[in-house]
Amino acid sequence: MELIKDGKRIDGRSFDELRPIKIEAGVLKRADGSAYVEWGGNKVLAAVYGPREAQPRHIQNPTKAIVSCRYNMAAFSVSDRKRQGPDRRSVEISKIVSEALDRVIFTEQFPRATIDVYMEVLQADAGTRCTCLTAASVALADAGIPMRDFVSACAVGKVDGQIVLDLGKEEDNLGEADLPIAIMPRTGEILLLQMDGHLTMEEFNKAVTLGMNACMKIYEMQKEALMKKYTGD
Amino acid sequence: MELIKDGKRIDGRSFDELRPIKIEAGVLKRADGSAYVEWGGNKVLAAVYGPREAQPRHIQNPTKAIVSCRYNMAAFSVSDRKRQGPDRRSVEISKIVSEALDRVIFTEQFPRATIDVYMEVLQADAGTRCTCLTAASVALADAGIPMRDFVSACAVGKVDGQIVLDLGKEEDNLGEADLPIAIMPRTGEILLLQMDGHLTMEEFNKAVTLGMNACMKIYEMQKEALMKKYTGD
Amino acid sequence: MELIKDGKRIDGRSFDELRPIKIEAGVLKRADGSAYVEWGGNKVLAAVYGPREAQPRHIQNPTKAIVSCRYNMAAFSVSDRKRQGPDRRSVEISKIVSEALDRVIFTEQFPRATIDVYMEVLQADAGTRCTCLTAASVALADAGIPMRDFVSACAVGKVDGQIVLDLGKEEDNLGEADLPIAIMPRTGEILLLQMDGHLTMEEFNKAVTLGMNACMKIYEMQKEALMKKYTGD
Amino acid sequence: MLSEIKRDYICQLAAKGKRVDGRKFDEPREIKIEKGVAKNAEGSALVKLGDTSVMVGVKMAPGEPYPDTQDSGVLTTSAELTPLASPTFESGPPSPEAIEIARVVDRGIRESKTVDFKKLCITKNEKVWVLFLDIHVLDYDGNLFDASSIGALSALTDTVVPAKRFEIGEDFKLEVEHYPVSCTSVKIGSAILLDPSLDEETVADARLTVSIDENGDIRAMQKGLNGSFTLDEVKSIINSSKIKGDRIRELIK
Amino acid sequence: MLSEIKRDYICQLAAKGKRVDGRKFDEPREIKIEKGVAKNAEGSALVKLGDTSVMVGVKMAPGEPYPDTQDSGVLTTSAELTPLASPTFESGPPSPEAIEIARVVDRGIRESKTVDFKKLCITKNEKVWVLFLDIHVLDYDGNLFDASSIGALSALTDTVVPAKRFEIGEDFKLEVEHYPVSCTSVKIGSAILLDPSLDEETVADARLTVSIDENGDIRAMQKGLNGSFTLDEVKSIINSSKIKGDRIRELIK
Amino acid sequence: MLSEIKRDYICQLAAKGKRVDGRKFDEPREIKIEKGVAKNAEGSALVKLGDTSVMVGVKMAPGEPYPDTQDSGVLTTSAELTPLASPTFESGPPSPEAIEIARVVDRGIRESKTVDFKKLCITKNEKVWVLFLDIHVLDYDGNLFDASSIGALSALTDTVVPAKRFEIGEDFKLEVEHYPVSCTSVKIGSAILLDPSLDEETVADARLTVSIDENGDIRAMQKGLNGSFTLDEVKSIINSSKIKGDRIRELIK
Repeated sequence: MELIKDGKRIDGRSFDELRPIKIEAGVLKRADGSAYVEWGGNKVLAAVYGPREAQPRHIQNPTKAIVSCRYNMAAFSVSDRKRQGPDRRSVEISKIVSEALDRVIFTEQFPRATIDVYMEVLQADAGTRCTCLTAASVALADAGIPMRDFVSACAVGKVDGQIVLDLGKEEDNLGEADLPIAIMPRTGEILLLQMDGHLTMEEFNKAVTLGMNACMKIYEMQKEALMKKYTGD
Repeated sequence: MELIKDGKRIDGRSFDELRPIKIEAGVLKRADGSAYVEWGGNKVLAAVYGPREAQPRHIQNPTKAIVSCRYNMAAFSVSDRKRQGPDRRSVEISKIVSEALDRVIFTEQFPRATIDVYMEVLQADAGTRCTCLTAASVALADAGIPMRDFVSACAVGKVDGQIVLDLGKEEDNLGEADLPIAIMPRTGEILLLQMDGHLTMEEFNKAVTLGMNACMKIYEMQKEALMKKYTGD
Repeated sequence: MELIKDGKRIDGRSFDELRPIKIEAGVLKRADGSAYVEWGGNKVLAAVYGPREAQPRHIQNPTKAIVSCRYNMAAFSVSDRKRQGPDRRSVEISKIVSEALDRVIFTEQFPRATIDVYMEVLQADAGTRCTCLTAASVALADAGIPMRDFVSACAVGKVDGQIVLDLGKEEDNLGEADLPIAIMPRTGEILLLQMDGHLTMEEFNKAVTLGMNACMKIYEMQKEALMKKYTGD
Repeated sequence: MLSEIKRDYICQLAAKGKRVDGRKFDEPREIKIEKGVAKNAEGSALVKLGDTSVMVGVKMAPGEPYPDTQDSGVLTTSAELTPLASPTFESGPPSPEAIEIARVVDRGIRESKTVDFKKLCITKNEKVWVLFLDIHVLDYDGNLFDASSIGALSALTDTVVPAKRFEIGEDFKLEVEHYPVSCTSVKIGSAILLDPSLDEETVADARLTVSIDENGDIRAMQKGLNGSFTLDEVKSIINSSKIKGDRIRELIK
Repeated sequence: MLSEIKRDYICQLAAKGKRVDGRKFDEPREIKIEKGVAKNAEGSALVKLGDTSVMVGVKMAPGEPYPDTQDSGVLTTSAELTPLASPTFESGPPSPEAIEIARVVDRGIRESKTVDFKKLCITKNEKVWVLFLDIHVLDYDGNLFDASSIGALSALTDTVVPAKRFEIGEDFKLEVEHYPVSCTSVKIGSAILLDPSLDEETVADARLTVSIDENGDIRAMQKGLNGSFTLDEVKSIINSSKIKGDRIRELIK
Repeated sequence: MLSEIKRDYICQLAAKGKRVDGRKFDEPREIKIEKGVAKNAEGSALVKLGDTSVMVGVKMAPGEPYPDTQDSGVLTTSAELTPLASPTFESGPPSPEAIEIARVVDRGIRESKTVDFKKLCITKNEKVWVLFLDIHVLDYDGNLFDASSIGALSALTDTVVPAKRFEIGEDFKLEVEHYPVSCTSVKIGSAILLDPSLDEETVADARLTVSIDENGDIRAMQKGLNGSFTLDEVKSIINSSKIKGDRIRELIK
């Protein structure tokens, strides 16, 4: 399949164009904070509970809160039904997302506590981990968790030899490289970075710059969503 | 298959006739209380342990005892061998049986305790949940657990358009409705009620009356079994 | 298949001959004690951790240490790949090995503690349980655990009607009986004894004597391995 | 303690014929149903019952029939009480609560012949459609039985059988033959409250779910919790379930 | 503490050649065997060894052979220490104790050729009978190894292969070719006690199970617990197992 | 506390350009690779990275292809952090750490086309070779990512496809087409240390694993731990990974 034709991608986007994104804060009643994100064909819900006492006690950290994330896909979120319960992919994503979010939370303010972040993928296209991180960050802010910065995420990839932003599903399946990245937008520090496939040094440099710039755009949308909730606009 | 012929059911019973029932109290050495019930082709053993300290501690209720029931089928109790461990059906039955028995026990007399009721189906015909409840109630009395009433149970169903008591196996498989019911015989209050299939309002009224009357007969047999044990008759 | 020909076994050994054995003590950095044993085609690693506080607390024995053994086969240790996690065979071997080792350790010196013995089969031929016991015993000594004696183990079997020492793989698969045995070499007391197959009384007497004598040879090799480590020879 | 105080307050209100949120005893909360919300599913629905929110998705694939029903499709129902939905829900294997909900919904569809599973046979004795119904609880403010059951029925009405994807003919709409609607009531003291909120559910003595079809016939019942009902209470609950169910049915269709 | 006092008492009695329940050292408890107790099983037996009660059922179904024995039926043995049977047994996955019992019984049947599994081949390389042997412990008063093993052998002698149900010919009786009988002894101090009761088992140092066939040959052995035996003790246990096993064999046949 | 003191000590040394064990910042520990150590495996390797010791085995068997890659062999990678290897490793299902290592190694092989899985197709749409790669950690002194990844690549170069055993032709050597070498660095304060020891890993802020092939191209990256990197730090790590990887590649081949 030809993924790039006449300088356009298979869904008509240009190389550095994001898919349509919609972010909403505070969408659930019971959770302490929540967010809903639609990103291309992804639909993701994130909820935050805490800080609350970590249970059982022996997992408590006396100097800081534990940030515990759970990435989960609904059975019907993908074309071939996913069986209930965490598979190995979900376990890995939960782990690296926990590590990324831990960095931006003032965990030292809540010793012995846990801050639980639950992310449910209701409809999956390519890029669910970046969508989830983006939603989780908004949900944390909505929950009033003290944070030193946001987390904004986006993937870059290589398709038909070309570095392109925010891979769609066919691009993800058939492309030559995938590089999800998450940053703290105020400082530009990198919180999450993975890469699979094949990139020359030059391509990597181009990709990472493209991705980091996109993260800044995501950051603006995240702020806007929170603003909208609190101003009721 | 024709389930009713010449006003008689497939096993020769009339519409409001129970299958043969045998109840024995105090049949196990190690258990605090026990009972064995044969009901048609069902063979069921119930054992009670407790009140004993609930473990682990965090499950203890400081105001009352927990009533914890476990319904289990032996692998060889059914025609197609059942795999070891609780399936979803067993989990559901354990839950609703726990709820029914909880109501009749003076749980407030035993804070922080657990009263464990184990029910093993050794041979299964239709109606194992009612057989188990009946056995459990006798085992609780045999264990000397203070109770405000008994639990007596029986199923009613619809077969070939006719409301009939205490479904047999073919009737259960091919019938149009199944309605297990358990009551407190002294007050007539309903502790367990489930229904699957298709009943008109009128049929429901007829069925529920038939079932509650049968529960009263079961109650007499339960009392007799206990009497027999304690008088050694 | 003919397993014995011209008074020799399929691998050329005589009836009372052990396979080549190599024992090395203190081979791992992190473990408190360790040993590596090659025995015919078996390659086994044993590690000891402890005495350390038993966790969770409710498993602690206030009068003595728990000896907890885990026998595990690497997925690639056998011809048909073994799935990860303990199968029923591993659970049984772990249990009987724990019981055998418990006897020789002065467990009463370490109340509330656990002494953990981990045995990994990296390459399996027949006789892994005896190889593991032999390795575990050396690892315990290497960890400085106070012991009242060693544990030395060896299997005997019946092949083509003949009692032979230390079964090889084909002999184990096609033989008529297998009898693993472990003793305390200083007193000759029997710590582990299993038998499958078919032995007359006379054959049993012959087999058990052959096995116990072999255990004494293993004991010499175990002592030598420890000596070699501590003298640096 | 808190639950005792809450219970007293709800009982006192009930004695005056009132509920915490101002509803009448037999008045359900507002119901919103949105279909087709999960495009990778064969059918889906998002149901809101007040602040309770449940998403249900249907996935279908060819598979083997059960040995005892060789000419019928297979229904497999699961419920996941995701930890998003409540501080008391935990990750891990399905709780008894989740299993009970899944099984009650499953029987409600299966035994009441909502779908004619014989029409989901592909090759007798060999290949049939397996219909996976997954209930995903997103926000828990009481009465999951009704939210799940309404969600399941709505998702079924939205379902297109993906025959083309599996190269067994043209896609076709799943036919829903009956519309049994589940209505749940709880008993608190002597009051019977329809569609309980979380607060009401927490302090309730007994629960009864009744499923009534478009002809006014009973298709399923499930009693829950540690309390008891009198026969008269059961009959009265059945009656109000019938009346309220008729209105909800219109929303689903 | 209690176990120390119990141990002292049992040891003092043993020093006088006595046991708590008045039995001789080499005297088993009364054995009752009832066959055919579970009619949905292909074969079954309820065994009582004093107050220990174990039910064993055999189920059979066609299945695939193991890759290395393409012409033989398959044996699958499980033991469930149901929580009915003892305050110390818990629900959940099989404990190491349950697994050891199942495996010892399984080997006792398999390795001693109790049943000729070649006769359970249906179509070589393709289809064979799978024999599921399920041991269900109902009341635990010591010596589960013997109760389970005797129950298993009894259930096998009761088994009719359900060929008709699976449309592969006429039903036929399972042929039992050998009758190895398992006898368990424990060592307490210097005393060796046959068929230990729960009290004796609890304070025992070492356990030895020996299975002897109708020709007086050894078919299986399993040593257990943290203590040790001398070679002479082992030989003496084998001898008394042979003598007592002969009597038990008559009850099973 | 201990970890704070350890961290301070390591940071102070780093400020002077030094490491606890005397290595330079970009100097890996001694690497020893021994192939063919597990004769029941199709290929195997024991890798020592200083005192870290990892054994990797390859098993192969015919199996079914994935539905979306009908003409390709299947790779299945597992890692077991055996409790031998560290006082903090526990028995039981794989930890998130074990899963991450297995998945990073798996992607490193799969996505960088180390092996051409199309050559492991036996019969299109039906039968392909399944390659099981099992990583067995024996002694844990830091940097399992590199030890596992180097072990996996080494075991693959040792692998002979056992076609004869499964009666599908003659055995043949597995062809390894690329040699991507994984190099891991950690950041402690402002220092970047290659091939961290356990002590260094324990106090590190962030970790970055980079896999570079024989052409100097990037084949995989994985960032870990709770800290962050600047873009310059990332680029500098990539550079030193390239240089050190070239030397390690010679050892593997």
